[in-house]
Amino acid sequence: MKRRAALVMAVAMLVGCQREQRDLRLDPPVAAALDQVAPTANGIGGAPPDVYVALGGPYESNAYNLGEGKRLYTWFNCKGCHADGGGASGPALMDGWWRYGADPVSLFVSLRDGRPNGMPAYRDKLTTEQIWQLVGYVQTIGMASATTAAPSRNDEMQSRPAENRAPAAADLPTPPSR
Amino acid sequence: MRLRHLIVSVLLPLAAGGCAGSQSALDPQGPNAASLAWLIGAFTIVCGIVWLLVMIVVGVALLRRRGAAEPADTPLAEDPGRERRKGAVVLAAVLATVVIVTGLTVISYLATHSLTAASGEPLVVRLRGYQWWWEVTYTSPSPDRFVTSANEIRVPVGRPVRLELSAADVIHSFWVPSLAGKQDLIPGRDNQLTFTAERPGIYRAQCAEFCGVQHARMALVVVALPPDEFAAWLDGQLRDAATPANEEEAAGREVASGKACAACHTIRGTPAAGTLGPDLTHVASRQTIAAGTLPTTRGSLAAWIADPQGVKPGNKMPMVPLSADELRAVSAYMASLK
Amino acid sequence: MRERVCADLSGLPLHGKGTASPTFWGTLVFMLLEGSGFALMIAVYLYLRSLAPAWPFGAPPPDLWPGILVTVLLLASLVPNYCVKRWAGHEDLRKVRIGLVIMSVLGIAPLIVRGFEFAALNVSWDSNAYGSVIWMLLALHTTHLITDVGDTLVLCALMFTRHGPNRRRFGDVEDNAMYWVFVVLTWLPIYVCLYGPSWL
Amino acid sequence: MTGIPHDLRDTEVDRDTVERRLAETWRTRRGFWGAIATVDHKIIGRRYIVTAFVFLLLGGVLGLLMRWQLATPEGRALGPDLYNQVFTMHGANMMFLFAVPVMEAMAVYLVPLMVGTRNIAFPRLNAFSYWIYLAGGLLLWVAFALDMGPDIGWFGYVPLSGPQYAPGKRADIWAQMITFTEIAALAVAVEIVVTVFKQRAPGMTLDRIPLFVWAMLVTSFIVMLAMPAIMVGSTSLILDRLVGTHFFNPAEGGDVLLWQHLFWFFGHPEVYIIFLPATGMISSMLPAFVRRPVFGYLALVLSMVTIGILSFGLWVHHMFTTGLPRLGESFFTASSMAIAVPAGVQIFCWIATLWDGRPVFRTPFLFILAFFFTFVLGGMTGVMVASVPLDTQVHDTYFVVAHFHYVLIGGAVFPLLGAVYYWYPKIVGRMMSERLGRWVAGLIFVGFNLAFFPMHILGLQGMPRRVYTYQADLPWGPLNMFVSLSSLMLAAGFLLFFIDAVRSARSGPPAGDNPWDSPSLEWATTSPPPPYNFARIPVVTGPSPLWENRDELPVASGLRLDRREIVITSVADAVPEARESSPRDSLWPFWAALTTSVLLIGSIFSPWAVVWGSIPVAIALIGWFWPKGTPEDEA
Repeated sequence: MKRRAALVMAVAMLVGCQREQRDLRLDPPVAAALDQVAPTANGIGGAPPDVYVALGGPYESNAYNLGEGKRLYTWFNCKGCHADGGGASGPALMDGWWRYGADPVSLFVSLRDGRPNGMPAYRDKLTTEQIWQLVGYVQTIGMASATTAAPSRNDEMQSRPAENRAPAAADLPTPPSR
Repeated sequence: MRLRHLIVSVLLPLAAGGCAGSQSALDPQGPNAASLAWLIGAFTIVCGIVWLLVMIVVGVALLRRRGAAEPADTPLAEDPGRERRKGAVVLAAVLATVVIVTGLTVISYLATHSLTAASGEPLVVRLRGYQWWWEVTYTSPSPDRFVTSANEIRVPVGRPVRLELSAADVIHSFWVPSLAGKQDLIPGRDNQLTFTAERPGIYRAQCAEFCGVQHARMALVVVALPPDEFAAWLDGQLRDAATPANEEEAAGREVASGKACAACHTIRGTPAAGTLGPDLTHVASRQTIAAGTLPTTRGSLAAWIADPQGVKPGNKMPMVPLSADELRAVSAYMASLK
Repeated sequence: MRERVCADLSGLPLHGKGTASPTFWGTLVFMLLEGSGFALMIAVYLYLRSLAPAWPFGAPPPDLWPGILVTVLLLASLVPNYCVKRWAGHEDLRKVRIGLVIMSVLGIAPLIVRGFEFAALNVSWDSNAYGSVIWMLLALHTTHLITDVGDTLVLCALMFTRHGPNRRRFGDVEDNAMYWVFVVLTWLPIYVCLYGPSWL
Repeated sequence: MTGIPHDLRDTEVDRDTVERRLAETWRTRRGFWGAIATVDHKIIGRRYIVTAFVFLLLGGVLGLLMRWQLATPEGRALGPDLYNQVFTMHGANMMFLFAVPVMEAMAVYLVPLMVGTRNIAFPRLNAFSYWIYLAGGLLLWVAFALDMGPDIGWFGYVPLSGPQYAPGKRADIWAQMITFTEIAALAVAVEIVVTVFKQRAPGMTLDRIPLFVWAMLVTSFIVMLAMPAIMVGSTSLILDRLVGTHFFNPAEGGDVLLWQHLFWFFGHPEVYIIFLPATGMISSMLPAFVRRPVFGYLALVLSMVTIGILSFGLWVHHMFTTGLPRLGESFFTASSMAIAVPAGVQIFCWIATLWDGRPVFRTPFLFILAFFFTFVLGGMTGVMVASVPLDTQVHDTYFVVAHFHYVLIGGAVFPLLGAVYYWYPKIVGRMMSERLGRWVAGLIFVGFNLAFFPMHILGLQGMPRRVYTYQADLPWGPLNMFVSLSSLMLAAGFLLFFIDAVRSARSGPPAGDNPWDSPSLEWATTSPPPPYNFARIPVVTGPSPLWENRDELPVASGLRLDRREIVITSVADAVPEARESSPRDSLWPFWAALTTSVLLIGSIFSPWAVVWGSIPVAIALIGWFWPKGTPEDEA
């Protein structure tokens, strides 16, 4: 009984810590290792770096990293082309139906190296850690259901349903009421 | 105002200034802060006297009946006449409280009035709070003479300065104790603060409203200059960034405009035109970097660029991987941006 | 300590009625604290309204019919509610049973209309602050409506069991009726907030 | 059911039988489930008090951690993220999990005894309240252990606590912990009001109510009028974060300052929710140690009521730097100053009590004297921060930190510690050590003043609050080191207090019924009191019943022994009206609290938790209120 309680507690600790911990300073060697993705030949999908797996995919489930990703999405004007995920001159992100797939490595490569037809490379504008944070956030935009770690609405004029109302695509033309 | 001088001279020893500039309500360097210091002194003296009186009465009450009393001693009977007389004394004490409290309210109200009454055409400076730095914009009747800087406000001595306060993200509070009381910067609301510096000097200011993980390292300095010096300085700020004087600095400019730096920072006269972080056009002319965290030297610039998250964990400046040469060059260049 | 018996309380009733019942006071005190919750929520509403350039903003005004229907149903329910309270005071089991059945129906009916009322607000809670505050006002009142209807239903069921004929139950019915009046009365200021004229 | 003949009266049998039968009827069953099911206000009150003191201990450790970090400039003991969690936890824990609950806990234990009844009104609600409080405390501390501790300050200002700037669930945990503690506090407030209104012993007219009970009555009303404000606030915040409402989003018509209004409309009365019970404790303890009734009973009652009313008119003085209209601010200066008057009335009345008294220098009295010294000083700095212009210099600095610790520790914790020394023998049956007590009082008093007085100066020297570090070139280093070292002395005092409290429970000298020869009713029964409190309900003939009847206590008889019976009296004159029953032990409050906790915690993660979670809550509540056919159900 006691051991089982301890086990539950330990699992809760791991989950809680991973979801909420804030690693404010990423060690430079780790950051460098995070850059070592191995995309497939066609640039869609691929193997994440070993260190990414070893860290437990912190950019997909950690609330702080997702929040930072959302900030970068605004700061680096992803809105300019993708709008709030609804799509404009760039493709929509909210529908989760993406040209190069939803795989994190694929997204990382898209952001870092750019893609044909207008997606610029952010290699020299963002650090590896920031690109990963954006990858994590962009994935939540296209999700079928919100994760509990996903960021919520911003303090600004609302042009899209909040992230925690996923699947957001279905709600895109906001109905007047429920 | 002899009393004022007395109070100030009593309080002054408590207000030792640091080398970053004084940051103390007890070391007033402008009329606002001076009348506040006077008010603090007056309240302290009145309240101190009241407190002392109460303590003396408690002490006397305890001593006058000091004896080896025991819990089991029979309760004392009350003498109605005596209780009535005590009632009168208590009533008098209450009335005295009312009088004192009213008096303090009145002087506080008068002080408020004297603070809001400023004379002369003010210099209008816009101060915008970000997590965790300050953007400073000097306004002018002609829009092409607006100057944007960061983490340092320069003001002319003797002229009132009106700060127009706004916040970009969360609530901050601007507080330069040697010159004025604090005023909050609130998203969605516009606030103002007017103050005057009486003497040239460097006055440290700090964010006083908890604003997140680096609230502690969100400071700035107010530098008061003689009016002509201020005008000359402002003209200097209008100019574009200094051109590199040697090869190393030129290489540094390449790094600053080619690497991630340019995505967030503006260096006027170079391709770097980001608006997310502080304007760096004249960064080396400022006293401190990273919102009052480090003094501006080439060494500290290098340390900051190399490891911003080690110096100020959680701030929004990422650790951009640079080679040793790049770091040396870019810090040399930054140090040249006077 | 030695004791000296100076009063004999054996003649007192086993349960006090009205102000002699702690439950009555408990209900009253709950009404006070919930009332202060309502008052604060209305204060929030008025505060946000005072800041807004136009009201309602960013949305068409709500449709009126569901709100009017709810109000009429609630006000109408006050009559049988008063009767139930009286009958409970007289400890008339048969009439109280009938009354509680009527009150259950009259409690559920406005709840159903309330569902349409949310739709008739013409704004979503996450559209803007106006939407948020009127949804919250309506939801706050609906919560009270649901709890009191739940209470009425349970009491109604209880009156048909062996526990029904008991002075304590009749007291509960009276307190429940009193609380229903509170639920109806708190609706009126909220109604004015939601649907009142724009000059308000 | 219990083998007691039906309708047996205490007039029909001898005293021993009365006590045996009553003990049988009122006792709490042994074992785990018996302990869970109990509704005895003494057992629950004891639990409440112990739990609150555990939170005090934990909060104190957090305080020491902060002092460790701040002892030197550029300290490296805690990082900024952890420091922010620690100071938020310290504030939230001390306010919501210690200060308010401990006062209510003392009332849960003492009020029924002081008004001469056998249990608190709505005892099952009381049990529910404790479980909810415990769940709220566990929520906060477990979250902290999981690195999910709130880091937004105990005041949780938006937008920093809002959806954009507080990622994750840290802020939600803070907001929901408030919901827990407010439910618990509101429940106790309801119980206290009804207990005081309807369950006072026959003859305890309004002018004979012990002053602690008066204080708790006024406090309960403040709780009921102020706490809904924070419930509205925290609910709005959770909705903003969870379902994207816009209460605090200025871009969509919300307002950032709305939060501050709501928070301080609760937050300022909160100070009096903590302070008024403490003044009640002083007024109730003082007679025993000066050997005369307290001076100015009516003035004391009226000043408490006045404080209660005025406390709702000063919330804006926490917002003097937000740029509100000057005229309004001046009004709030005046009202904040005005509250000094009723507070002064209380001080003067106590001094007038001392003046003719014969002081007995025992530990509780030492704490009362420490209270005078520190609280009056804290009141003086309170007058200072009430002034708008002055506040613009000291607001959010260490001056304010010093001020409110003077008011809360000096004004509430010192009386509370005195009260623990004073009522401990009643609760436990044994005395605490007088020798250790003097050390405790001395260490805490001196340690406190050494630790907190310099903070006034630090604040005036420009040190802001809530900073995790400061630079070496600022002149704050030496004083901060002094403060940190002094805090060790304060901590030593508290450690000694806890040692004394634990040790005395086993080995303290037996206390007897009335060790201090106090005048109020709780001392008329044994120490610790039996489950039924009073074998026969006392009849009150004056404001100091045990002094007016030093040999024989007048009592009333005629109550039944086979059911839990209490006397209901009229509100003003305490004329007996009914022999009401008091509920039996029940597990349902525990299940209701458990299901409510699941609902509230679930609603941090999904709004659907409210819908699905309300079903088990409803089942538990129906189980709670469904009659069980016990003698208590007779009418």
